[in-house]
Amino acid sequence: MSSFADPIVDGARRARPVRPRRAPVSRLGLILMAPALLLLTLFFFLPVALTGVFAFTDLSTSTGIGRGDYVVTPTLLRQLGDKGLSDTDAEAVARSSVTVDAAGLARARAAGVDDRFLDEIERRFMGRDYEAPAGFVRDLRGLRTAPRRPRDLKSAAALFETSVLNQRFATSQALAAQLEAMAPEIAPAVRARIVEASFTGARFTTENFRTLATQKETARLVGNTFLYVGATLSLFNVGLGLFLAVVLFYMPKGASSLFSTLWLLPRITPVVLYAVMWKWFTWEGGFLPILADQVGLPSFNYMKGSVVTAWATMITLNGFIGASFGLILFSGALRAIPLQQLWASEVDGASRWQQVRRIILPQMRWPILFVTAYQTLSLLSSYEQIWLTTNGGPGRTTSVWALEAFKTALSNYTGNLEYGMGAAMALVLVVVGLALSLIYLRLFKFSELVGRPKIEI
Amino acid sequence: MRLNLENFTKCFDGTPVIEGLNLTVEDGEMLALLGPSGCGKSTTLLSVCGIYRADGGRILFGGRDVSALPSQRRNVGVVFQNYALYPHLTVEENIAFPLTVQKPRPSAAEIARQVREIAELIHIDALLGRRPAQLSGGQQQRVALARALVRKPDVLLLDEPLANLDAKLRLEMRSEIRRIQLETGITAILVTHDQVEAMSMCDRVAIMDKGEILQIDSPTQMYRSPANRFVAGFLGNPPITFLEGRTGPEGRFSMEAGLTLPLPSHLRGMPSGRPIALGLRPEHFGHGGQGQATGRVTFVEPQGREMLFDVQAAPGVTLRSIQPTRDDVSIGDEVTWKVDADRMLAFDAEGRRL
Amino acid sequence: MRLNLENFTKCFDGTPVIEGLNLTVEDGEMLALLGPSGCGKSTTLLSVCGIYRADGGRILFGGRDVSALPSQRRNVGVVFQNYALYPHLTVEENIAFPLTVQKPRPSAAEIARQVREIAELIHIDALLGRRPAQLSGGQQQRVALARALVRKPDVLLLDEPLANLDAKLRLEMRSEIRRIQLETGITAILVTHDQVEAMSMCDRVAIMDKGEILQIDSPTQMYRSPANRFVAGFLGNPPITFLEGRTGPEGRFSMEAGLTLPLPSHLRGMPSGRPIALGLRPEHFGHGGQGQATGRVTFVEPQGREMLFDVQAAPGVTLRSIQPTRDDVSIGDEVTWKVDADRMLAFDAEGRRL
Amino acid sequence: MTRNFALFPLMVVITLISLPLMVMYGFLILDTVTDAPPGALWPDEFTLRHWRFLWDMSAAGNVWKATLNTAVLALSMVAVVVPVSSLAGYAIARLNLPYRRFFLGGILVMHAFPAVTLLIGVFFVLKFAGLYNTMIGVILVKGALMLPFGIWIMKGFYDAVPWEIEMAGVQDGASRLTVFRRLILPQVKPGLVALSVFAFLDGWGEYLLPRVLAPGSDMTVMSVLLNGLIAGDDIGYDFNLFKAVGVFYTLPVIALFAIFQNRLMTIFGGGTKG
Amino acid sequence: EDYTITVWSGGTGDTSTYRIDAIKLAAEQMMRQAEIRGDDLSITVEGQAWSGWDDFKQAFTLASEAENAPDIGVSGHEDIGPWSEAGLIRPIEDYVYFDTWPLNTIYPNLIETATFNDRVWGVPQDAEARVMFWSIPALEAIGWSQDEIESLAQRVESGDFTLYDMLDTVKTMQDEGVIEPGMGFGPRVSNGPDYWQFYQSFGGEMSDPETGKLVVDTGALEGMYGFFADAVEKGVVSNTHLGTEWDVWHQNAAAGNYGTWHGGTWHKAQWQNQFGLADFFGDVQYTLIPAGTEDGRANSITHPLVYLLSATSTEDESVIAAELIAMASAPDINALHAVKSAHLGISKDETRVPFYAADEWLSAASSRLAPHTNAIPNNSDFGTFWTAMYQGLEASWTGASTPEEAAQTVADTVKQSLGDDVVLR
Ligand SMILES: Nc1ncnc2c1ncn2[C@@H]1O[C@H](COP(=O)(O)OP(=O)(O)OP(=O)(O)O)[C@@H](O)[C@H]1O
Ligand SMILES: Nc1ncnc2c1ncn2[C@@H]1O[C@H](COP(=O)(O)OP(=O)(O)OP(=O)(O)O)[C@@H](O)[C@H]1O
Ligand SMILES: [Mg+2]
Ligand SMILES: [Mg+2]
Repeated sequence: MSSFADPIVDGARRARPVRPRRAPVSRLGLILMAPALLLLTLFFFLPVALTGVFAFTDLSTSTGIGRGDYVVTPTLLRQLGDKGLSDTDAEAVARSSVTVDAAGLARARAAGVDDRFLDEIERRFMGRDYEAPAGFVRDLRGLRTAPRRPRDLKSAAALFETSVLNQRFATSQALAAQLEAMAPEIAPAVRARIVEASFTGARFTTENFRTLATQKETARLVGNTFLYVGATLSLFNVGLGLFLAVVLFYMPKGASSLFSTLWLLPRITPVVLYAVMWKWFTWEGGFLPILADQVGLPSFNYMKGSVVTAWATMITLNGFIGASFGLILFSGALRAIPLQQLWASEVDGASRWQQVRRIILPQMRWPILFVTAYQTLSLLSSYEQIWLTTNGGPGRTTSVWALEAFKTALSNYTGNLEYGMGAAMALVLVVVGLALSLIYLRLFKFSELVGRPKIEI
Repeated sequence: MRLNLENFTKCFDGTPVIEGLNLTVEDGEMLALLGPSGCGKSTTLLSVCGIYRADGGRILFGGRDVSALPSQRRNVGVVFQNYALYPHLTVEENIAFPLTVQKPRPSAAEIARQVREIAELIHIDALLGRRPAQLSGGQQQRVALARALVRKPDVLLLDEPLANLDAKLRLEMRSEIRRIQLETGITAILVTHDQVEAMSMCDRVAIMDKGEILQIDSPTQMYRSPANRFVAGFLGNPPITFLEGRTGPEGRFSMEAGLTLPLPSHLRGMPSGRPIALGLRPEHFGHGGQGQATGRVTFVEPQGREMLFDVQAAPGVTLRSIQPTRDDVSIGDEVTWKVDADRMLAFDAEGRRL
Repeated sequence: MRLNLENFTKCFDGTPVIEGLNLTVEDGEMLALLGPSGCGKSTTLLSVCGIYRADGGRILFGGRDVSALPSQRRNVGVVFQNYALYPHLTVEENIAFPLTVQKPRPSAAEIARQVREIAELIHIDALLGRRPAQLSGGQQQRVALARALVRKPDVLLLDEPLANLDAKLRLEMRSEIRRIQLETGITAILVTHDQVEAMSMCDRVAIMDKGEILQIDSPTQMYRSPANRFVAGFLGNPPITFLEGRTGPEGRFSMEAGLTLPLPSHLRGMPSGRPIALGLRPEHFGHGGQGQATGRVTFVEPQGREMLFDVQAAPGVTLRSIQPTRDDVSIGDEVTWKVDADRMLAFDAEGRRL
Repeated sequence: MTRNFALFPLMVVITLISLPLMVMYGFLILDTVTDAPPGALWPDEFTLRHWRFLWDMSAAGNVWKATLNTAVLALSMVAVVVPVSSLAGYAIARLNLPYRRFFLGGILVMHAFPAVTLLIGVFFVLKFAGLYNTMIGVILVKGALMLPFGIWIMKGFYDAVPWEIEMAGVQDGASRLTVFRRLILPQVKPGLVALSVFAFLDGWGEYLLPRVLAPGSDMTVMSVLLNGLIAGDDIGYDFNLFKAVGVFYTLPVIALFAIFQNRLMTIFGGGTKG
Repeated sequence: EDYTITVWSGGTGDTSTYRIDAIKLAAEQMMRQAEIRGDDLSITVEGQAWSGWDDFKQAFTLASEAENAPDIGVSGHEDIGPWSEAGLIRPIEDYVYFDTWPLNTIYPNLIETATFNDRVWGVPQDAEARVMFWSIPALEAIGWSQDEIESLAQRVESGDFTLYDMLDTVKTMQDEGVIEPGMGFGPRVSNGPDYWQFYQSFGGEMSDPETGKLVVDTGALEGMYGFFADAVEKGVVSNTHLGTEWDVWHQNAAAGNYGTWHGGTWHKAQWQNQFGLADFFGDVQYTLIPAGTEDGRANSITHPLVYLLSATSTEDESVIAAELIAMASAPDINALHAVKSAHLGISKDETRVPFYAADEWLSAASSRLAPHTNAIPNNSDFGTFWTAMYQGLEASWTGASTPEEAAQTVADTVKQSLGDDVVLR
């Protein structure tokens, strides 16, 4: 609050034009904002940022999230072999030996292995070399003092073993050091390549976007998404919403509130229940197929049984939720039209249709634009209902971008969760969403919404 | 066209707001419906144009019963208080609207001709391309009027058409509306609660209270001889001052607080001791007359051209006087001013004029 | 306490709304800030009370610079146009609020005493238990006043306190507010755009336009001798009529349309051919004087006690006259009425009074 | 409305359009207490069998536990969203914040942008906070995702409080905090109530987040339990049982909605007037 | 000592509860042993079953990433590849001896499925065969003799009777009105290892036995996609069949509405227990999945689930968990699962458990089908291939692309993401 402590002592002597003083920052405001900022940062901004980062990685189930070790596996050696690792080097890397020596015993003692057991090992096997660890373990199991639990015995045995194969190292240096100790003959450059390739974690890449840009599936998904958003929006969120709002507008209060309650139900019904109500309505043995059967129309699972009915079902069931949004908004806008205007038009001789078309609808442009804008975003990025109903089926004919992103990243049959790819797809949505939002902010004269605080001190 | 309301009744939610009202507006006449807020003026108007259905009685246009007709078929022009212009249409389209919904729809050229004609009459032909939001209040007002007139309605209804205008514009529009009504010779009802407006614009004024019409008369007549105390109190600004007292001996009137005044001459013969109320308008105090009153000035209000004085003539009795601006009287002075007793209005205990 | 604004400047979004304004309100004085909508009245007020920060200049309370103090520490009472009562608190709690947030907080008994005291002064002691929503407009008005006064502010600011009241109540509250201001002897600024209100309630009136103060004077003085054309046009109802023309020979004034009138006597010596505007108030036409004008009556407006006449004295030149109600003149009559030339106001081309 | 137009055709049209909803919700209730023969539209038998899940935990799992979890989630949503939004909403509506425009724009954008697509990022944060597979994690995430909506709604309500009240408060010598606490908060009670109801409804119906972020059986909420009744490769589905559980699950919501319908309408209207 | 061991199990419906319950039984036994030994040991087993796979795999993966995972996971063996690479699981061979009872009795080829990078990561929990089922009444109705029906299994096995012969057969059924149109062939309704069988039927190989690299056999893919496209073309299955509800499929299968259909050995238990199939052997013939062409072979895929140890447990918990797994793999305990869910046993000894041996279906399947089964490879990249394969199947099935295009897309996709680690044929 000290920023305005320098009072302009004599305004008369100041040069014009006046430079307005900035209103001081409200410390209270920052304090009040703090909890919201904290939560939003943690669970909104940070995830957005992370999505942005992940999108440029090959993060997946097998890389794990946010970590990575250095492991040389037989598979890796084979792969490196394909890329020119010489057989001798590969063998050197794969080499593993067990030596019972003083150093090994010291290591074991330090690791807390039972002394009597070690004594017995020393007595029986001192100085012996084993080709493979399995033989050593077999020998150890023969000892009288061997631990009862396999784990204890095997970890004791491992202390006498030198090997890099299948060992997880936390850092590249640790692996490199071990490799050098074990197979000093390998050229440093080759070693470096091995270490580099042995990393199990995610790597940065732009591959995700290249894939998205080139695969044919993308076009189909984008098409589906357009169809879904466009049809739902125009037919239901705007079309039906507007229709309902206008019809209810002309109805007596009681009936109007009854129907608006009915149309609000889809919005407040938990999504799981709502999805199943539609299943009940459209599946074999459900209401519509039975009805169709009784009147002799084709009767099958409309939700999944044919592409056309699946689309129709999916759009309708989403649309019924969206319609309530339009209904509420449009109803509000309708109520904002002065009643006298309607009276005037009636007195002027307009029929209802003329009233609706020529007086009401032209004045609904703004709310229609708003609903369209707002719901485009919601529809673009929501997938819960689709997931729980058609789940993109039959086949993947009704899948949309957001659902596919979710499935790619987090939910699929093979458990092959491609976080990186999913994030890339999500990022596309984020960018599209942001771009649209910015356009809308322009469109809706955002600056008028922002009105400066009127208390300046 | 002559307009009759016969025994007209209107209820909201079962309670009658207007009951058995009778009203006739002569052909070509402009009648003001004047009354306090909530007295039922708008209700009457909206029933005439068919927005509300009458719950009883009949509404006749030139003798034809229109009570059962929907608005669309009554051929009434209405100017609403907030104009109710269609904001998305240009002025031209606004005015044309009633024509375009007619069946059969007139040709575009015909519509354009009629719109232009009325626009010229109302002096808005220069504005036809604009939208309502680009017009000033007075211009919007005119557009509303044009829209109401364009299809040559049988009856023109104006519901507080000037309420939203600022004082200066109000003054202008008053004469403008009257001019147009006179020129078109249309039967009109003007609803207002502004007495100046009612008196200045109309042939006759109907004063309404609580759903009843108390008096219908020409403005001057109404001001000079109100039928009852309500009307007297309603008209006049600054308002009339009522003095409650009794007739005394010798044609005098006396109040409990001690003030006595001569009665108006036509009442001098009244028996003494009868409770009456005298109404004294501020312009009849301090300008001459047979009576006089003395008191201390408690408040002086310069209003530019004139000044308002409150004179306490007796404990609790304040007489108000309006006079051309003068500098010789100030708060606390004691004054003795004439009272024009003959022009005082007298009412009996029930508020009836004596 | 004396209030000074020195070179006060206020900008919104970088553009100055008020620039270098100087104003002094004497101790115990009530000053009206009068001006058209948007001229900066509220802005000035809100800067005085510390809601807005001055962008230049100083604000002094009794000589002490308060420009940098936040509202909470300025000790100003404000009555807002819509009263801004706290709807969830009772009248008593509303009035007590300023006391309960004082530090140190007075005892409950002390608060109750002070609230009662102010409530009695303002005649609302019977309402203390109610909520704002249960009060009439006038009562809410009083509560707002009580709340503003309860902590004995140095300065009382009233921002259009009467704008939301109906005509009758407005009349009452005018004298009421003035009474209280006089009784408490508090320095006050009243913001209004209603000239009658300004003139009737205040010791002095400051007329403001576009962020500038044009004239400060007593109401009567201001009406009689406005400093410029804006002030002359702003005060007076019905408004003054301006006639644009030039000085002619022999101390006369003539318009292109043909009308000529004698100049006011103190201007008779002016060289001829100079463009000037004459302001003729309706009460100076038709009441006597040296000049006279002839024309046809185009409009008659009975207003009860008085009548307004529009007289077309030349093509496009309409003179307005207000006279006590008379029946002998009607539309279309030709009349010749006196013009009180000496009381006409004359302005030069820049609008300055001559 | 005036009586210049006929009502009857409208009634017919709207009833026809609403028919699917009427059927679905009608049968939703009806089917919980009846049985219908296969292939028939109309039930022929009254039964309370479908409600056995209330005491028979083998029918649909532990519904009481799930109800409790759901209630915890829903109430926590209220506890997180309402206070945080009302504080932030006030700051954003009324106080001088640096980058206030930026905040407002951000809130508006986020409000319009359901963030479920950011689930991977969210998971990552939870993983680091050690909150994966905990109810608290779900609550915080869900709460944060709802904040833009809440703040926007509350801002709308604050905007409706006349500035003059605030000015009067300051003028009366109160600090901004006092003004907020004693003068402004009481004015936005309807907003608080509406937002509370809304947060509750939202938490009550949530499916995705608990499903993904707290899969442990201790945290099973009703929506997940309900979906479990019908998902999966090899469970015979029993629509009637499902609907009974569904009705049991949804009834509180519908009741709440019925009570607060008008206020919710204002929230919708107010919250979206941007 | 108090231990709480959590077990999460995927794909686990009502008949397969012993995936978890076996651990509970083992825990009980271990506590008794401890009691006798005089140790103070108390183990609580908390189990959670997922009926689907996507939820389970998501939960297990994310929980492991968040170090919040259960001690034991029961999942398909193919998850060993990615999960071990990511370090989500520990090799169980560090905790148990595979050369002592009961683990030493487990079929070596099953152990092989639990092996990756030369280490044994899990203990197989069950085995199975995936089967082509045939409606005996329908075959009879189109005039097949008892003999023909009985010899079908041999003819399929020898490659004599191919998938296209099957299509012709069911087409005949439909044409003769024995089976409703579109119901002749009832394939699995969702993704699953089953579809790899058809890849194999057309000569496809999932991975190269020599190098362990994945093999994308475009020709086999084309053949397989073409087969389903032809089936749709012939009208014996609808183009929207994928995504049908499982329930509907089960009902149709159990009611004999399909001419042929394919599923798993365990489905028999469901049809009998939940869908009212009374006379399985009287109504249903079963064979390997027929070969598609001469290049291909009749085959069946086994998809053993394995008990896995989470890497996020403490060392002590893992020791206990591993011992529990070993104990739960004892023939008599495992047989409970096998018989109840109609999965195949994991060891020779198990088939000798009288309870198991008495089950006609299990012994028949064990002898007729099990020897011909192979498993999908453990390869951390296999999921990529699988996902692409299924998407291609969806695309060609629904007619979104031709079989050729679809196969090419798969090859491109896999090649693009795996590069040198895959062999194109
Ligand atoms: N739609 C309505 N429902 C119920 N009561 C109504 C309705 N419209 C008007 N009223 C009541 O009828 C009475 C007359 O109302 P009306 O609007 O005609 O008054 P008014 O004279 O036009 O008043 P104002 O000068 O305020 O416009 C009032 O008491 C009002 O409360
Ligand atoms: N918060 C603001 N931001 C920008 N401009 C403003 C703001 N408040 C007022 N103004 C502008 O400053 C000028 C003076 O406004 P102010 O409210 O002081 O006028 P006023 O004289 O009180 O008018 P009124 O009689 O209509 O209340 C106007 O032009 C107005 O548009
Ligand atoms: Mg009215
Ligand atoms: Mg103002």
